[in-house]
Amino acid sequence: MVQALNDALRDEMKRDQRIVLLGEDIGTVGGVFRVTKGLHEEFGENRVMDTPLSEGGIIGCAIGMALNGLVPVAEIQFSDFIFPAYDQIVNELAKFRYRSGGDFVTNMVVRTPVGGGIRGGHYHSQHPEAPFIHMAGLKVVCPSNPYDAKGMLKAAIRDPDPVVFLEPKRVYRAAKGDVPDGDYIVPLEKASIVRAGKSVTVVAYGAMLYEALDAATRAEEHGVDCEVIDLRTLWPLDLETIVASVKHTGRLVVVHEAPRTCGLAAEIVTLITEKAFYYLQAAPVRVTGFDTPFPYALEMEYLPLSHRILPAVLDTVRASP
Amino acid sequence: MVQALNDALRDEMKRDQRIVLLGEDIGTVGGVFRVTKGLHEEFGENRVMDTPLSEGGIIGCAIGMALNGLVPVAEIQFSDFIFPAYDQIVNELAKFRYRSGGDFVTNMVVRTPVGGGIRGGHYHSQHPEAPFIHMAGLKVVCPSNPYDAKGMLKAAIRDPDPVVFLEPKRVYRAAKGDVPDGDYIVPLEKASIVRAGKSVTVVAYGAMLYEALDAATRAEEHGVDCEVIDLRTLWPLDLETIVASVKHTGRLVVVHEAPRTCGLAAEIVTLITEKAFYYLQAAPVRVTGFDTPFPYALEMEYLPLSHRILPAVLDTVRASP
Amino acid sequence: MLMPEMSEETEGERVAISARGSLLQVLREDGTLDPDKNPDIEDLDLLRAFRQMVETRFLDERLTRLQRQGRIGFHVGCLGEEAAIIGSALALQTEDWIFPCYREFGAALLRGMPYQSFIDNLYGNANDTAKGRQMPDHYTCRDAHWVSISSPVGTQINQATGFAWASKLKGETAVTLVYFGDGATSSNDFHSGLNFAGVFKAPVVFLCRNNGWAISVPYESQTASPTIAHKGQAYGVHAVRVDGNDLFAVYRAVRDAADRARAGHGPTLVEALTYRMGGHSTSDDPGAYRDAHELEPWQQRDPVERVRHYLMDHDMWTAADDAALDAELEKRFLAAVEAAENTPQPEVDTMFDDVYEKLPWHLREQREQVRRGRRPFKGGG
Amino acid sequence: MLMPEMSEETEGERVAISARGSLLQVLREDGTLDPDKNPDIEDLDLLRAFRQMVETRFLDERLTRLQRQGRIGFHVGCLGEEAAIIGSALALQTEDWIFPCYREFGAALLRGMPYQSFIDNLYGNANDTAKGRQMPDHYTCRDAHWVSISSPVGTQINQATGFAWASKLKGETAVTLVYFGDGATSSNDFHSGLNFAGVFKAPVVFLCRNNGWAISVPYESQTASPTIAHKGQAYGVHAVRVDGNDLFAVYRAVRDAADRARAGHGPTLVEALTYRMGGHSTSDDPGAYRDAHELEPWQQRDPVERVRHYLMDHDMWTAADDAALDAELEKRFLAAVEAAENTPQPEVDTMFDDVYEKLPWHLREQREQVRRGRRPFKGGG
Ligand SMILES: Cc1ncc(C[n+]2csc(CCOP(=O)(O)OP(=O)(O)O)c2C)c(N)n1
Ligand SMILES: Cc1ncc(C[n+]2csc(CCOP(=O)(O)OP(=O)(O)O)c2C)c(N)n1
Ligand SMILES: [Mg+2]
Ligand SMILES: [Mg+2]
Repeated sequence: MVQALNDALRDEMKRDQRIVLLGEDIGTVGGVFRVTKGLHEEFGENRVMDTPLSEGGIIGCAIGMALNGLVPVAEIQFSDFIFPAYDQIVNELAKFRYRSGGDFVTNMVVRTPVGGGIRGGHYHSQHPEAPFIHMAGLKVVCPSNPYDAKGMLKAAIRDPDPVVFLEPKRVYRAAKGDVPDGDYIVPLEKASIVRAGKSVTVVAYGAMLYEALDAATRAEEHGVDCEVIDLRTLWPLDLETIVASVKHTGRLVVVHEAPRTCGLAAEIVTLITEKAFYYLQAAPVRVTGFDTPFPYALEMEYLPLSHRILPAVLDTVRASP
Repeated sequence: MVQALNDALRDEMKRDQRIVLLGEDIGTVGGVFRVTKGLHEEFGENRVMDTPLSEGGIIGCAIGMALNGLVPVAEIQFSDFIFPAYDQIVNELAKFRYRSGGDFVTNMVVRTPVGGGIRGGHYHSQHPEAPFIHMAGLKVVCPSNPYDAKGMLKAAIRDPDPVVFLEPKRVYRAAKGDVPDGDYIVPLEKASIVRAGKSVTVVAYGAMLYEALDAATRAEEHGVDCEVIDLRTLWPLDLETIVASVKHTGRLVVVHEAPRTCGLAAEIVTLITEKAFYYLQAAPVRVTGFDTPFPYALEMEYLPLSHRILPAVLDTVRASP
Repeated sequence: MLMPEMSEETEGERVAISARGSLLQVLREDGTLDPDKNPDIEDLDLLRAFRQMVETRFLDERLTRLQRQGRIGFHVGCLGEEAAIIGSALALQTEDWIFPCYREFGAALLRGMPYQSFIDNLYGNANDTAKGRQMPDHYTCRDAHWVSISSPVGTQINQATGFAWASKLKGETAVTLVYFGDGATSSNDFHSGLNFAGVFKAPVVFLCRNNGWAISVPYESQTASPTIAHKGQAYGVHAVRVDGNDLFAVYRAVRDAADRARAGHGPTLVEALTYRMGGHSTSDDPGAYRDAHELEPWQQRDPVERVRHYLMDHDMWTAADDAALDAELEKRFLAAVEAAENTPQPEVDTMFDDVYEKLPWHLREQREQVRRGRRPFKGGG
Repeated sequence: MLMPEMSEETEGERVAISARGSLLQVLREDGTLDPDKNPDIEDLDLLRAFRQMVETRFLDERLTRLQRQGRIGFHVGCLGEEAAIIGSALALQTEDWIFPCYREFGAALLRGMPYQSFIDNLYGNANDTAKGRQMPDHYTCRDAHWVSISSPVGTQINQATGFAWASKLKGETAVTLVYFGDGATSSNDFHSGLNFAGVFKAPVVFLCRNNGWAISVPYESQTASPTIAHKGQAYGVHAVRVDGNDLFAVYRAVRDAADRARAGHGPTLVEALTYRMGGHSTSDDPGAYRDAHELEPWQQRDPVERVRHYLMDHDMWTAADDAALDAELEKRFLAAVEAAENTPQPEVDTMFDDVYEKLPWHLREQREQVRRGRRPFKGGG
């Protein structure tokens, strides 16, 4: 996925002179995960800028640049470190268009690696989509594979609204997939049905998609046929696709790494009860990170891996009034 | 409610020398809403401290004080301005006990006025409970009346965990209620059933409780008998009380001012589908602020007032498979 | 050269705010201009600035009255700070940009924001450029190169740095000026704004209106730094300290700072030393925390009177001009207020616009819900 | 008196990092101590410090090896910064407190953190004081007055100010020292930490290890301030700049700063000028961004060798001592690693402890879910 993101940035920067990158250690080193590798060399220090150690400064300056007609793509080194910029993101970036009556807009992207499973422990593993989704005005996306990563990053850069672009670091190097050279877009409106099925709808995204797929494979052995949806865009999400699926399967499991309470799974479950209540044959189920800070040694117990998804899937299917 | 909060602070400060207050303009002026009025005079500048204009500094310093055995009660002037301290609150305060294996704990309270309806517009009206609830480690509370405000603030100060104490500013002066002198506690575990009923459970908190009650009164005219629950403690919430009520009424409406998506209502609806799915006779309904930034001129259209709660209640009761 | 002598202050010393010290002044006590520092403002510009200062003061008084009458919800004025605000705006070019704080409507009007637009914003009506979404005094005006105003203190500062930095990256000559108060120097965004500007030599002018107060918190409780200008050092940012009640000095300092920035020499922090003569806003009663006597020395340094005297001494202004201006201001004001009050509030539908460029499904649904109206009973809630 | 001459620097000048300039030095090139500045460290303390410096370096080397072997996940070392770290800790009293950054395990051991406890933390095993919740090098030790370590850069700085401020409010004499790097001076919490400390005269010592780099970002790209010490000015905070590779100088500066704080004279910012000789951590390859030649002058100033020479010159240390120490270090290390590797990982149940003091219903439920085990199949997922 790292290479796909790198390709997307290079392509877009060639296409559009207004695009600039800024962040910590993104220059010579190419970022701690090497997503911007080679771009500093290729585009120079006026397009790829190493900044001082201030996430608030990065986002505040990027907003200013966007207001001045550039298209900044800011990198936050780990999403655990995005919170010093939370005020600039939710109170400024998210509200600029609204509060100025459309007079001032900010076309920009905030990229940041998310999630656990790389022994990053407490402060290199968080997956904080919900606090950005809740505060109106942002688009929040999270690709699960290289193909989508490239197409969605391009779409995010071209999108007129600010986009928070979450990169699941557990699959930075792991997830394979054919990535075509050249230009293509994966639109930010559509989820993708990565496995068709009729027993239960499983919604997942990012690194947990693979866990959902693994659980689906194992469920087959139990005669359960999962439909797995890769959400891709977390907000505004593709509700139509999920509703259609649930109307078909009558059952829903939502998976995410972030803590359970007030997470995106609660939103999806609630939307489905609102839109398809009478189609539901069992209570929707959440399989998520626990409501604890992220642990180091026990991260594989914390994450909602396949071994936790499978029983949820089976229970849901077996449940009956 | 302002007076009740002031009483609680005075009582507790007399009882326990470790309690100190810090915040912007809380000294001579007694805070922009006068909650700390007279305390600077009474307890002196070593107990009531006006700080420089930095919410991050206020919370960071308060954490340090708490680690050193004081019990700080920090005031953030408006909750719209709490975000510069978001990092210190969710990444430090919420995680201190956990990350230190219980070696370091922080007994402290963050007080902040929340909510709209006072013509505060875009940046003096937000109600940001969800972003604090989602990040594990905090208790989040929101009293609706003076009696609870006093008893819950005392409980929060004595609580060994960090508490985010949200004060609904629309009822700072409006909400009346007998507040006994002297010491009493309202425990942070219990919701309160403020109106018993059998047709539908309405969960609300803070200023919106009064709207829910108003809607309940009007619903009566339509032959609908609402049970209204004042949540009081938003997290960890009193699920038992809500579940018992819904098992009884079979219907649920959740009301809050904050934007809908990934808000607390989604969590409550999801918890109820998890705990009482087969008791639900209709899809639970949310009546909330809209997914827009907070508007000034149209705030009474934005807020989930009685006129929006009532139809939701009636629709829910009339709904059938 | 305008740098305060940093070495003069001794360790730990708290310098009380005073208009003395190593302060740039141009308009001297005797009413003449210091010839060495005279920025040679064109007569027409000077008159334009003066009229704007008078109008600003007029509006502060009248808007406070409207607020007291309950006709507008709020106003945040700039009594005593007119020179710092108008002098700085006057020193910029049309191509330059301003990131405002909340007290500088005089500068916005000077830069061409339509008067009616300002008044409409105070009413949050359907013609308000901010579409009634923000409190009064939070207008926006792209044509005046005036960025949307935010209430949270300090957030505009690093945005201004980024904006200026972008001008530099694009090879443009526009300079960005950002307003903020002494309290805002404690904010996160002041810190990163100045730090990034220093590192990237962004063409930005940081204009701190040091008016001695952040609501009820006096300068000495805001920072132990002897002056705001000293803070520039921490970022390698050039800093100057000027008499903020001296229109000529403010103009000079900002013009020089803008020249430096335009020439590629990077940012400047300008500390304009002034005093907040009124309450923080119409919601504030300064009697609760400060002694009225404190105002007296500052009344002697009234920025508007100082310019009026200068103009009268130089036969550029007469008492008759005052009377004519008063009448003009009154007339314009009444007409604008009447128009604003006759304009309805924004349509409910507009609440859902501008969250995103296009309305997504969930906002379409929420708008639909509101459109269905106040069911099932009318007039309730 | 230890204040750098602020007025010396001219506007906009970028001073490259050098061990020269207005820098406090005690241990001179010829191996003698400057008699005017000699802090008179007791022999026993000096030997204790030296042994800790040697052990620190030993551990850095061995832990890096463990990481390469995949036996621990990560290590963040302090090669070249031993004097700044050990000298500062040595200058404190037992009652004093430390808010660490992530590179100062040498100081924690000097202050009495149990050795095994440090090694257990690297393994995140059941005996780890942080209960295996944090990455390696994020231990905690209340007994050593050592606060829990956080990864986010800078957050400990204003916490330290608050902690020190509380000591003052309680009338206690303890001083708080906080470690951070040059990169951390750009953080929000540096800004408010120093500002609040200046205003409230908190008894805190801000110890900035200026090691020239924040991962790949060099000092010149971090700030345009000529030195870190200059930043004290912005907050009215006393500042000193010392040779961070000189154990005696660091000790002297911190002892003086702590004395000042204890005497009620408020905070001091100590800039310890040093150099990060290794990678940022075991995850980093500095070859990607810096020239190895840059290290050469710093090799000449090796902080451990300088003390060793001094001790040998003064007949306090011999080659035989070196050998004995090596053997001792080796033995202790191997025993501790063995013990750590034989300790299981924390029980799954512990994952839910310490979120709150008492387990609330939702965590009880979640724990129950985990306790039920990996249903319905074993060994999967
Ligand atoms: C982040 C934030 N915290 C608190 C406030 C409340 N507040 C509004 S103005 C103000 C004082 C600002 O003082 P200063 O920066 O000196 O500007 P002045 O009002 O004096 O022009 C405060 C505390 C706010 N708007 N934003
Ligand atoms: C808020 C935050 N942003 C980014 C990081 C990633 N990071 C870890 S250490 C570091 C550099 C710190 O440099 P410095 O403060 O000079 O300390 P040093 O490592 O040199 O001792 C960075 C960018 C982080 N941990 N926290
Ligand atoms: Mg001020
Ligand atoms: Mg460093």
